[in-house]
This record gives sequence, C-alpha cells and structure tokens, in this order.
Amino acid sequence: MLDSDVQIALFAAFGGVAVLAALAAVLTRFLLRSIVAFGAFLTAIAGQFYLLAADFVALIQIFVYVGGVVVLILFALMLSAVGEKHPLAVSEHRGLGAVVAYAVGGWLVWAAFGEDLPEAGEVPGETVAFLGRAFLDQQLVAFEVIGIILLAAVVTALVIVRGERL
Amino acid sequence: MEVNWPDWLGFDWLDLSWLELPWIDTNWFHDYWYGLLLLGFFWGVLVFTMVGALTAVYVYVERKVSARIQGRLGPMETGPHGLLQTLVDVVKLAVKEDVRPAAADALAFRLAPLLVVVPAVMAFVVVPFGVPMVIRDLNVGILYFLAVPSVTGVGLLLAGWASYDNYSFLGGLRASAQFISYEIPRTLSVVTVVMLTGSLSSARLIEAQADTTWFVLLLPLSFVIYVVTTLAEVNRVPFDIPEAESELVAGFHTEYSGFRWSLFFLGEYASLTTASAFAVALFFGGGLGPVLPPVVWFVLKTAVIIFFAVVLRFTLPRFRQDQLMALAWKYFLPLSLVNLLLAGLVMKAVF
Amino acid sequence: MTLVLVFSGLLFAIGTYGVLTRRNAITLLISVEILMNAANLNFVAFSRLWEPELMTGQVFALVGISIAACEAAVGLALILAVFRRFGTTDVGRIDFLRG
Amino acid sequence: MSEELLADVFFLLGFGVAGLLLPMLPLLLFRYIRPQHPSAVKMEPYESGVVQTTAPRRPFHMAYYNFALVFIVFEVETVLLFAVSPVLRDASWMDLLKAGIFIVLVADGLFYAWRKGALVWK
Repeated sequence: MLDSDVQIALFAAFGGVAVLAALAAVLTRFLLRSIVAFGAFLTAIAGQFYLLAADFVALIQIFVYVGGVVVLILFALMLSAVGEKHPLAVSEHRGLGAVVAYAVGGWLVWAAFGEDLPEAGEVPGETVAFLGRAFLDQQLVAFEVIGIILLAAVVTALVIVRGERL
Repeated sequence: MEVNWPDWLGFDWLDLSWLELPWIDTNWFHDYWYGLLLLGFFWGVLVFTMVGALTAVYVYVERKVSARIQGRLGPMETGPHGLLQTLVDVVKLAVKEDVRPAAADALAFRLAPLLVVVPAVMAFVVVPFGVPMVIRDLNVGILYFLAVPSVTGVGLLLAGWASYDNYSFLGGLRASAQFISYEIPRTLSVVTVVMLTGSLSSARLIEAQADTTWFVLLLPLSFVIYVVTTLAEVNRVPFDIPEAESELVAGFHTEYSGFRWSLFFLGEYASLTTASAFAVALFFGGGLGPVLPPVVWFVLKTAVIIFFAVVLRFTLPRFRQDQLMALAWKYFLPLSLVNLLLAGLVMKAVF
Repeated sequence: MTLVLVFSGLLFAIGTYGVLTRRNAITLLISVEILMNAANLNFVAFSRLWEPELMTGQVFALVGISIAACEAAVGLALILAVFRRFGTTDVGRIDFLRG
Repeated sequence: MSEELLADVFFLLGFGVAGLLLPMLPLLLFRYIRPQHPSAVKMEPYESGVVQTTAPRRPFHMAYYNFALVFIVFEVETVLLFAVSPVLRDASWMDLLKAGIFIVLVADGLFYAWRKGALVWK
C-alpha cells in the first residue's frame, strides 16, 4: 500500500543517492565527474522535493539547476579548459576540513533528534495556485526582490565578464 | 467546467477495468508501489517502442519527400517502394562497430547520448493524446514538459566535450548555446497559454480549450513563436547550424558511430514528435474535433505539423550562427515579452 | 521529519567539507550549491509543518533557487575573469603580488 | 494528496528505468555480434582525416558565456512567471500590474545587455 512507510523508504532512498552523489562531487579529483555527480545530486534532491509535496519546486529544481546552472558550469569549464585529464589539486588542510565537517554534521544531526516537531499538516491539492497567490499577496516583496536581484546579477556578471567599467 | 463526452470517448486509459478481464484486479496497479513502478515501466516500454517505430517512419517519409522535392525517386530497392529501407538501416546501425576515440572521456562519452534521448521520451508522459487521456496527469504537467527536456542541453555539451575533437567541441558549444537561447522565448510562449488555462495540468489544458476555443485563435503570436523556437530546439533546418555538414562535419556527434550515433538521431526525432504533439495540445485543442475519436484527431493534427517540419527542411537555407543568436535574443525574446502583454489583454477580454 | 533534518545535516556537512578542502574555484562553487540545496530541503520540509496553505517555505525555496542561480552566474563570471588574468582557477595560486 | 504525488514519483521512476534500459539493451545485446577491432588509427579523432594539430580543449572565446549568463537570468524569470500565471486569469488589474513590474524589472537586464553589445556574436 501507498502508506507513509513506503514514502519514508523512498525518501531515504533519494537521500542516500543525494548523499553519495554529493560525496562523489566533493571528493573526486576530476572536474567533469564532479559536475556529473552534482547533476545526479540535484536530481535526487528534486525527487525529495516532490515527495515533500513541493512538486512545483521539484520541477523548478530540474529546470533551473540541471537545465541551467549545470550548463553554465559546463560552459565555464570549457571556456577555462581546466578539465584536462590531470587531477585537481586539493588543499593541504584536509584533516582540518574533515574535523569541521564532522562537527557541523554531528551538531546538525544531533539537533535534528533534539526537538519534538509537530506532525506534518495536510497540504492543499494544487500547490501551484497557492504558490501563485502567495507570490502576489503575502510574499509580494520576495517576488519583486527576486526581480531586482536578477537584474543586478545580469548587470554585475556582464561587467565582470567583459572587464569594463560601468 | 465539466466536459461532457460520450463515455466511450472519455474513458480513463490508465484504468484497465474497461477491459473487464476477470482474472486481473486492475486497481491493484494503483494501490501498490510496485504496481505503479510496473505500470510506469510498461508505459515506458510502450512509448519508447512507439517513438522508435515512428522514427523509422519519419526517416522513410523524409527521404521520399526530399526526393520528390529534388526530383529524385528516393529509396526504391529494398521492398516495395523502398519501404524496408529504414528497417535494414536499423539493423545495420545496431551491428556496426562501436568506435570510441582513445582520447575521449569514457564516462561522458557514454552518458551524453542517454541524456539526449531519455528526457525526450520521458516528456511524453504528460502529452494529452485524447480528450482527457494523459499517460499520467501530473499537477504540474506543462512545467514538466518544459523542464525535463531542458536536460538535453547538458547532453549536447557533454557529447562535444567528451569526444576530444575540434569539430565536436565547436558543434557542442554551438548546439547548446542555440538550445538555451531558444528555450526562453519558447517557455514564455507557453506561459501565455498557462495564463488562459489557469492550471499547469495538461488535461485541464484540453478542457479549457473545450470551454472556449482553440488557443491558436486567441494567441496566434504565441503559436508562431512556439513553432519556430521548437524547430530551433530540435536542430531542424533552418536552424541546424550546429550540425552544418559543410563546416563542422557532423557537429557534436562527429565521433559517434553505430548505435550510439543512432541514439542522438532517435533523440532528435523523439523530441520533434513530443514537441509537435504538445503543440497540438497547447494550441489546437488536442483531440478535440467532431465525429472521429479524439485519438485520431490528435494523430492527424500532429502528423500535419510534423509534415510541415519535414517539408520546411528541404525548402529553406540555413541561418548563420550570428544570425541565429541575434534572431533568438533580439527578435524572439522581445517579441515574446510583448506577446505576454497581449496575452494579458486577451485574457482580460475573454474572461 | 527528523529524517529530512538528518539528510540536510549530512549534506550540509559534505558541502562544508568541500568548501574547506577544495582549491579549484569551480568545485568550490559546486560545494556552495550543495550547501544551498541542503538549506532549501529544510525550507520545503518546514513548509509542511506550519500553515502549509501559505506556502511560505516553498516560496523561500524558490527564492533560494533563484539566488543560487544568480550566484552561479556571477561566481562563474568572476572565475572566468580570474582565469583570463592568472591562467588558473586554483584559488591557492591566485596572487596579486606576483613579481 | 501527497499519496498522489508519491504515486507520480513511482510511476516516473518506472518510466525512467524503462527509458534508460531500452536504449542500452541493443548495445548490450549486439555486443558479441558486432565487429570490434580497435586500432590506433581508428581511435584517433576524426577531423576530416587530417591529423589533429591543436588540442580541442583550449580556452574559448567569451561570446558563449554572455549568452549563457543572460539565459540563466531569464530562465529564473520565466520559471517564476509559471508560478504566478495560473492565478492571473481570475486576478485583478492590480495583480497584473504586480506581475508586469516584475517582467519590466528583468527586461531591463536584457536592455542593458543589448546596449552593452553583449548580444552580438563575435
């Protein structure tokens, strides 16, 4: 049956894929493989979003991240041609990095078990309609601020890329 | 509003109970996760085989049409009127040697064709090919249709990069630059349709057109933008500069041979099919039409659009790369922004 | 719910490790994106807990995705500019005081 | 509700597995039938039969990146319009104006890129 056990199992499976892919993306010494693993990570996260009743956000994740950001990163890789077959250099502070990462991860996981959280509420049927209303009413500021940020990003990035003054 | 269709037209294809098979409890598929998995697998196999078969048909039609336009006969030897030619070609491609250049990146070289072909086929899940019949009616179906094929851009770039070949590299860069450029006006033209539909579900799309009229009458400009940009997305002439054989050999798939090459080919035709089918759903009311069953109407309308694309290929010259990019950014993008405004006015006028 | 937090914590730790140990600018950017995804996961999950019909968490996740995209655009522009000037994307070897 | 979404995921997973397996099946099936005689010459890059003189993976010119940049910004814009557009049909003029402001804000970016000549293919 499609009960919550199945849902949790599938969520955990997506999570496992995400964690493995993220590890691969962070640990591999070949840039191209790192990017491919990053793509797999994003897809797994999109699956998790879908299970959390955020179907719209999940597809946006695929659309913007996999179809946009990954393409952008690949373009940058090609334009700077650093993805030759030589492995990348890794910092000398790997031990320190591992310790900090363990500390952060341990603390977050401990915090996850610490708090008693309420049960998840029932989500409305068509998420998109509610999202649209939210963007036009309560979250209008966020909506317009994104517009401004996008404008700022395109101007900044063009100025940086072209190496000229405003 | 509810649409009242005769029962025999409006049955739910996923619900197999209409078969009245005594030994199968058909709700089983929907109640268990492995049932759904199996159902998905079954539809995947079905759609994939169908798209593969259709591709063989297109290749034959395309050869015959091009021959007619150029005053030739086209394939004639194998079978009556060369009907078996594409079948023989498929067998040839399948048993051909699979050459991979020594310098190529093995992982990316293998992954790239899959990234081109799988999204194109997966997009078919939300195409409404009957009046309420969709393989799976997602809440966000229209967005799904645009989001999943956008992964193809990654596949094109990877193919060019992995091959370690100057032509492939350039072809891959050009192909994905073109792909991403035309994606924006195309998406914006679909946004106008969503404004009129009021939902992202592709079944609602058809119902909304049953309530009003075909959206091509309300949004002619959106339709033009959608069709032209779709031709560009699937690298059809006049937008096939990434594969311009006179300057780049075969573009990003120069180094591919045998079956892996045919996967790119299949992906291109599969995305042409899904995009044309969705154009029918978006602008021509899907399976809406008198007398004939919806599926027949749907196939007829789709066939007309695909035939149009085939004829276009042999009548138009190719754009230059700079013209291509300028067309996308300086004409189509502003045009589609204006179109949004127009659609807003139309929407206020109609509703 | 706890499961979501555990996963996002793990992903956050992986991202942190990446940010701290990688020296290539593009992999650094990928690590930062992993961090942002871990945060987005939490936003979406908490959206279901309190007033799911307001969609606040999902709106925030969308804002997060938009900002991540902008960040990637600007970050990669910086990386390319640096590459053109120094011929490397290794952040350890970018050095304005070279001879 | 969320059960329906769960069903969607399983369906799509099954569909995706089929989509992945079917293209790979012929590759595996015909593995032992098709000829496989790799040779040094055959595995060189093709390049119209001319020996490769320049490495293909070299820094390339920036025009491509300009387009990718404007692309990602507009992609985010269209995607947010997808969130807003389904409710616009029954919305007031005020709501249309709110969406219009957003579009105009982002369109300024296009205008800027155009004026700076970033949209010219060099």
